[in-house]
Amino acid sequence: MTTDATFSAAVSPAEGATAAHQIDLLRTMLLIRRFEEKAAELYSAGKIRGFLHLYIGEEAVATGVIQALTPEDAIVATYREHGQALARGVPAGAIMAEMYGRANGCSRGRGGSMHLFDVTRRFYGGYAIVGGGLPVAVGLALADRLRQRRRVTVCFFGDGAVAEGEFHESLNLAALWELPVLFVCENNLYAMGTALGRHQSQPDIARKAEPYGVTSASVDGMDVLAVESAARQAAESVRRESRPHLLEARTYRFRAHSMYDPDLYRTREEIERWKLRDPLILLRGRLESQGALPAERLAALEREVDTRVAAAVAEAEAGELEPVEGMLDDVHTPPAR
Amino acid sequence: MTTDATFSAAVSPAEGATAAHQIDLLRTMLLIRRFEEKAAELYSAGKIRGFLHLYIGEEAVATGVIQALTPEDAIVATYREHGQALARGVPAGAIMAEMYGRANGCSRGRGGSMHLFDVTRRFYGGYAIVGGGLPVAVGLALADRLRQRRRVTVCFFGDGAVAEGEFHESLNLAALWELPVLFVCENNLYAMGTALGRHQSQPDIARKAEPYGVTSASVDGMDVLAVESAARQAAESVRRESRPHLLEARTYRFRAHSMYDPDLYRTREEIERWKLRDPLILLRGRLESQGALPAERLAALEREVDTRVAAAVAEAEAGELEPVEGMLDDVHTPPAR
Amino acid sequence: MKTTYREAVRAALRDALETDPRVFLMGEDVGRYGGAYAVSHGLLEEFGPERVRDAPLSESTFVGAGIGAALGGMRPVVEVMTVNFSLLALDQIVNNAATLHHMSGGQLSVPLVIRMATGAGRQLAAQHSHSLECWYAHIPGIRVLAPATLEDARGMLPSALRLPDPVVIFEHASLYGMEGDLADDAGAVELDRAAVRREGRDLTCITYGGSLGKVLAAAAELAREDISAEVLDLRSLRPLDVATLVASVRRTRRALVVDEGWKTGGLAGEVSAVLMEQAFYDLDAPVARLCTAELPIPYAKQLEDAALPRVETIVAAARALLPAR
Amino acid sequence: MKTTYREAVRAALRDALETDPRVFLMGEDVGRYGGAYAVSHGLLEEFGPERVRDAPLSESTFVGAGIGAALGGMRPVVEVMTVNFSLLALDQIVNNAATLHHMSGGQLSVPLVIRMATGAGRQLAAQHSHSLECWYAHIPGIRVLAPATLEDARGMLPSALRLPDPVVIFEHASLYGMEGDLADDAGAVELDRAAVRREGRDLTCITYGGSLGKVLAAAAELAREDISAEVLDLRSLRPLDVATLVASVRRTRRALVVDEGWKTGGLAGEVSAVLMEQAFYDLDAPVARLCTAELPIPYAKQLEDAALPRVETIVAAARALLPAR
Ligand SMILES: Cc1ncc(C[n+]2csc(CCOP(=O)(O)OP(=O)(O)O)c2C)c(N)n1
Ligand SMILES: Cc1ncc(C[n+]2csc(CCOP(=O)(O)OP(=O)(O)O)c2C)c(N)n1
Ligand SMILES: [Mg+2]
Ligand SMILES: [Mg+2]
Repeated sequence: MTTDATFSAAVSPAEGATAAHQIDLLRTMLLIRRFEEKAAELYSAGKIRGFLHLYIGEEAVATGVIQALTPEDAIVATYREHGQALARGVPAGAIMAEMYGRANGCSRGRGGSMHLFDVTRRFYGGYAIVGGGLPVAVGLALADRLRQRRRVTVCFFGDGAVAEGEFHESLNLAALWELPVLFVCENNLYAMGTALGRHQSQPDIARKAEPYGVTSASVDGMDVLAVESAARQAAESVRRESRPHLLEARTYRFRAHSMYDPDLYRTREEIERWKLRDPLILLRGRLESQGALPAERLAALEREVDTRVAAAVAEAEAGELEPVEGMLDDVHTPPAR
Repeated sequence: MTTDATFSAAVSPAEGATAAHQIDLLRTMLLIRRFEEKAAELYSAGKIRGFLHLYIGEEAVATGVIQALTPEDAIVATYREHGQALARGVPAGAIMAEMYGRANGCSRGRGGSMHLFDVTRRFYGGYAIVGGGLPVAVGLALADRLRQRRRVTVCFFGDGAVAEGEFHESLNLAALWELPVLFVCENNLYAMGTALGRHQSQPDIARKAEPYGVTSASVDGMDVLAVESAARQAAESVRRESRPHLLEARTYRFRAHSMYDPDLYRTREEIERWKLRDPLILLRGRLESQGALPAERLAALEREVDTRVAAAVAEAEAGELEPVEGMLDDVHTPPAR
Repeated sequence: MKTTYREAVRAALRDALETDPRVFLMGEDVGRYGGAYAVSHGLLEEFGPERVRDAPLSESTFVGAGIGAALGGMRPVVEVMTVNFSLLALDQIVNNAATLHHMSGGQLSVPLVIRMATGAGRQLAAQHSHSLECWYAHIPGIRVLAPATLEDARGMLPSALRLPDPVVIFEHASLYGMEGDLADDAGAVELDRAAVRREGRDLTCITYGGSLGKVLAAAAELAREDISAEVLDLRSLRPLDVATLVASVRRTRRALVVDEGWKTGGLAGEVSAVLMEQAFYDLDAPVARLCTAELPIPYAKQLEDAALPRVETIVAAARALLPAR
Repeated sequence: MKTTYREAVRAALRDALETDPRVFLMGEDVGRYGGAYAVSHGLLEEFGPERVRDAPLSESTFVGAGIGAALGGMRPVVEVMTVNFSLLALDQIVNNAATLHHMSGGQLSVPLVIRMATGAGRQLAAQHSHSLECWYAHIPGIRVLAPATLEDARGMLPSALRLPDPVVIFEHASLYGMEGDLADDAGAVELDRAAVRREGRDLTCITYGGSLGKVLAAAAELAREDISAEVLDLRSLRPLDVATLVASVRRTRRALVVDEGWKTGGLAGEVSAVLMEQAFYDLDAPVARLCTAELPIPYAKQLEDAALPRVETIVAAARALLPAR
């Protein structure tokens, strides 16, 4: 499998997305980028612990896909889910506080970086067993089918998850039962240190949908407008036909797999080549060429995002610790409820 | 999915199989048929217990496929494996004794009908967890690859097993690592009471190989000559290229899933329609039309087979019971070995 | 009315489907086939394919789909045909069903009921004869039930469906044919307490599920020798009703735990350890365990019989617990 | 020589690859990445991709392939990255690896070694912090080992590779960085006996794996209070070396079992039950268990710390076992 960074987007970019909309997308991607840069810093400072998987380089995927969702739609993600959470509107402060393990975290400090939840936004969380989220997404869609709700459940997972049996079982079940699941494979070409070509006998992921009679498409995951339009088409058909769809977004992670990863399995050159297609740079370039992003506008955007990240950190720092006495409270649902 | 009993064999029947060879095939299929008819009788008589899954109607699959194997090749089968065991040459007496739970059984009474083993014939057994045999077959082939032995491992499984994650994982791994596994799907159109179309979103099983870059073919599983020639071609390429292949044999079970099954999920008509394509009748018809099977020859064959089945029963009846004291001996391999 | 364990479970399923639109059944062959043990026979015809769903052979995914459907507001009843196949679904049960309420800081709940047949004794050999209740009983976040009577077969399911969290119900395959009388208005039962199935003075025999019948038969035999055995049915395997266990043993001062699971690391050991902690000074003899011999269950009848607890071996173990007389 | 637990395991792997052509490694990221815990770092470069095989994320299948390769005459060493992911491979381990020798009437043997990291304590939250050694210890047909020292990290693997049957080795993730001295000629160790890691008179503290260090630290602290604690390292979790346990407790007459697993249905209960059966009349106090609190392991440090056994809680539990003075 070549890791050449140029793709022909299988789905053409959204025609004439307004400058305002493109700036919204840039704001979201910038927020994810700065939020995670800060998180990495805080991890080194020992404020954040456990596993931390950064999404840097892949921001266009979550940002573009989630454009296609309504508040009624549901999201199931992985342990690499800060981007999905932020793009869905989970407050940055609640996410940062969660990574601090504080009571004001979005999972009350129980979950940490890998297990962000926000039920009010139908953000059904980060799943840290690879492939483990797919059946849950199928079930959420089954509930919608049984209740005749025209909702879409989006399920994010990586290329590595495609090797798990649950990928196969979930595509078959979703297709067999005509369930509205949008499966989004974030193909960043590596499962930890294992390159796509060393874990898939046939590396074209979009083709994996064929034997189930599931439609699929591939999209340039570095081009947020391409991702958005592919996701809109996909979500539209999933909602209309109550059938699953597999969308492969070809992307790349600029950082190591996790903070523990020495990143010895790929070359600097490969990483640098991909950074030329940094989704933020691509979108910024497009806006600038349209004359839609004057320097001061961009600077303002940067300031705005920095302020939000700083506020998120402040919120996390100010958060209380959950009392040890209440430790056993959340094992079972209180009868009250 | 239509259960229409006519197929165009994807692979054409072996040209000019000699009459002698065809009679050998008929002998094997007849042995399987009579052996199982007797087993069913003995089950009702309480001589055989536990689960008993009959292969009646599917004899052409095991009989044809195993023609393609050398004594060095390996076989992994399911709980419906009397046919494979007999076709491989496991003594009928040892199989019947196993079903009686006797010490002279091929698994010394530990396994019963679902767990026949004969290591001298590289018959690696019946696996009763659906899909559970596939990874084992992949591993046997991996050992052959690592030892540079040009052997084939044949793995039999049903259409229902195709829904299990291990089917997906095993095809990917065998293809990725270039392992000589011949995957044989015995598509009898039902997984217990669940018709193919109600467990597969897309019922063409041969197509399931595509996303792994694995070659595949479908064959009329009621035509033993077609199965043999398809299996010979498949085994040949697996051996030559050290790559897996998926062969779908379209067949049908004439009996219930197991002796417990009231068989309420399919119509008499459907069963009768399939019985018109009984693999024994088809082959007998072909031989007779060639004038190669005079009535007395057939009668002699029937007598020969009946004698072998009777001898098998006698052997089982004469078998000792394993002493209860030795019960714990076979939990671990004795250090001696 | 006269009924069977199988019909009692079916009545509970039908009742749940009738009274709660959020309830649906899902599992291999629960529909057309009528259930591997005929438990759901007729329910597809009565409630249709949307609410009685035949699943492909994909244990991990249809159990996980049950979790997702529960998150989505439904009350799924998932049948995993047998505990033997549930090994393929353990990741979903242990890592998702049992953890989501906690990991989400209390935002999510998973009101999922998983039923499965368990146990040995029918010459099904090593892969089809597991009793892994103890594994499930080890996991915080799920409840584990083992109905051993018609009342519990009928009543534990509706009670489980009222709980907001995952419940795993183990039905011993040898019980489905058990006949008996059941009150016409039988319904939900309480789930927290172990039940004294027979009162006694000389020792307490603690068991559950498929072994209860054997233990009661043994108690009857012991009575003929003037040994008065109390028989306790755990009913709930997680949490254990320790108070009832301890109260009984405090009276009888002797205990025998009978469990079809393997001894090492099994549920009988847990019961023994709990009595060690809470009734040590009341014991006149060490708590004894009678479990299945530690080997893969063999097919041959005499070998399987020898491996499993039997009435005779229970009687012998009980006698051995008592002072020689 | 000075070394670490990680390097000791690596040395054992390298040695096995060098001395036995039938040995090969297989698992996720054991090659290019160098192992999730860097255990197999450098081995791909040294032995090549045929013998150090990076597997796709397909736990059930690469573990099953290990079983098949063992049947085919190889000596596979399969790394399942962590016990958390091994749930996906349990069917292959329990229904195939553990049963094939028996089910085949002794014809087949499965000389397979499966290594996996286990344990909590690094703020990895509920799905990445399991300690399910007790589940494996429940299964007849497999051996279960827990190296807690450099000698055992170096020696248990070669010894396991000499066995003709499946062996599961649990390496507590917190031990990989442990430093110490190891004899240059360190190699295979015997596997059957528990080890007395510290001698004592007043009570026996029984533990294994990642908890050994905490228990030794607690014993040192207890010594300052003139409490003499013997520390026993189980080493083999299946089978248990009951004789050594009983001999120690007969002397000290008191026992505390420390286990990072959850208490209910865990290994500590098994140890307590065995002592109940074989040392009841020698006990001056009930055997106590100190285990992990019964909840999915939380991420927040103070919550995780509170959930796990700690030196202070071990010391307190030991004190509570002794007569007030
Ligand atoms: C079942 C399982 N096996 C192994 C792991 C360890 N692990 C965590 S992430 C990962 C790689 C996953 O790769 P991919 O699915 O491509 O997602 P990415 O990290 O690239 O976003 C692995 C092997 C796990 N969490 N779950
Ligand atoms: C993992 C698993 N789930 C369920 C079962 C129960 N079961 C035994 S055979 C069978 C149907 C299998 O159908 P198929 O693979 O088509 O094989 P066939 O019986 O038709 O030959 C089922 C569901 C099992 N043995 N293993
Ligand atoms: Mg990836
Ligand atoms: Mg079938």
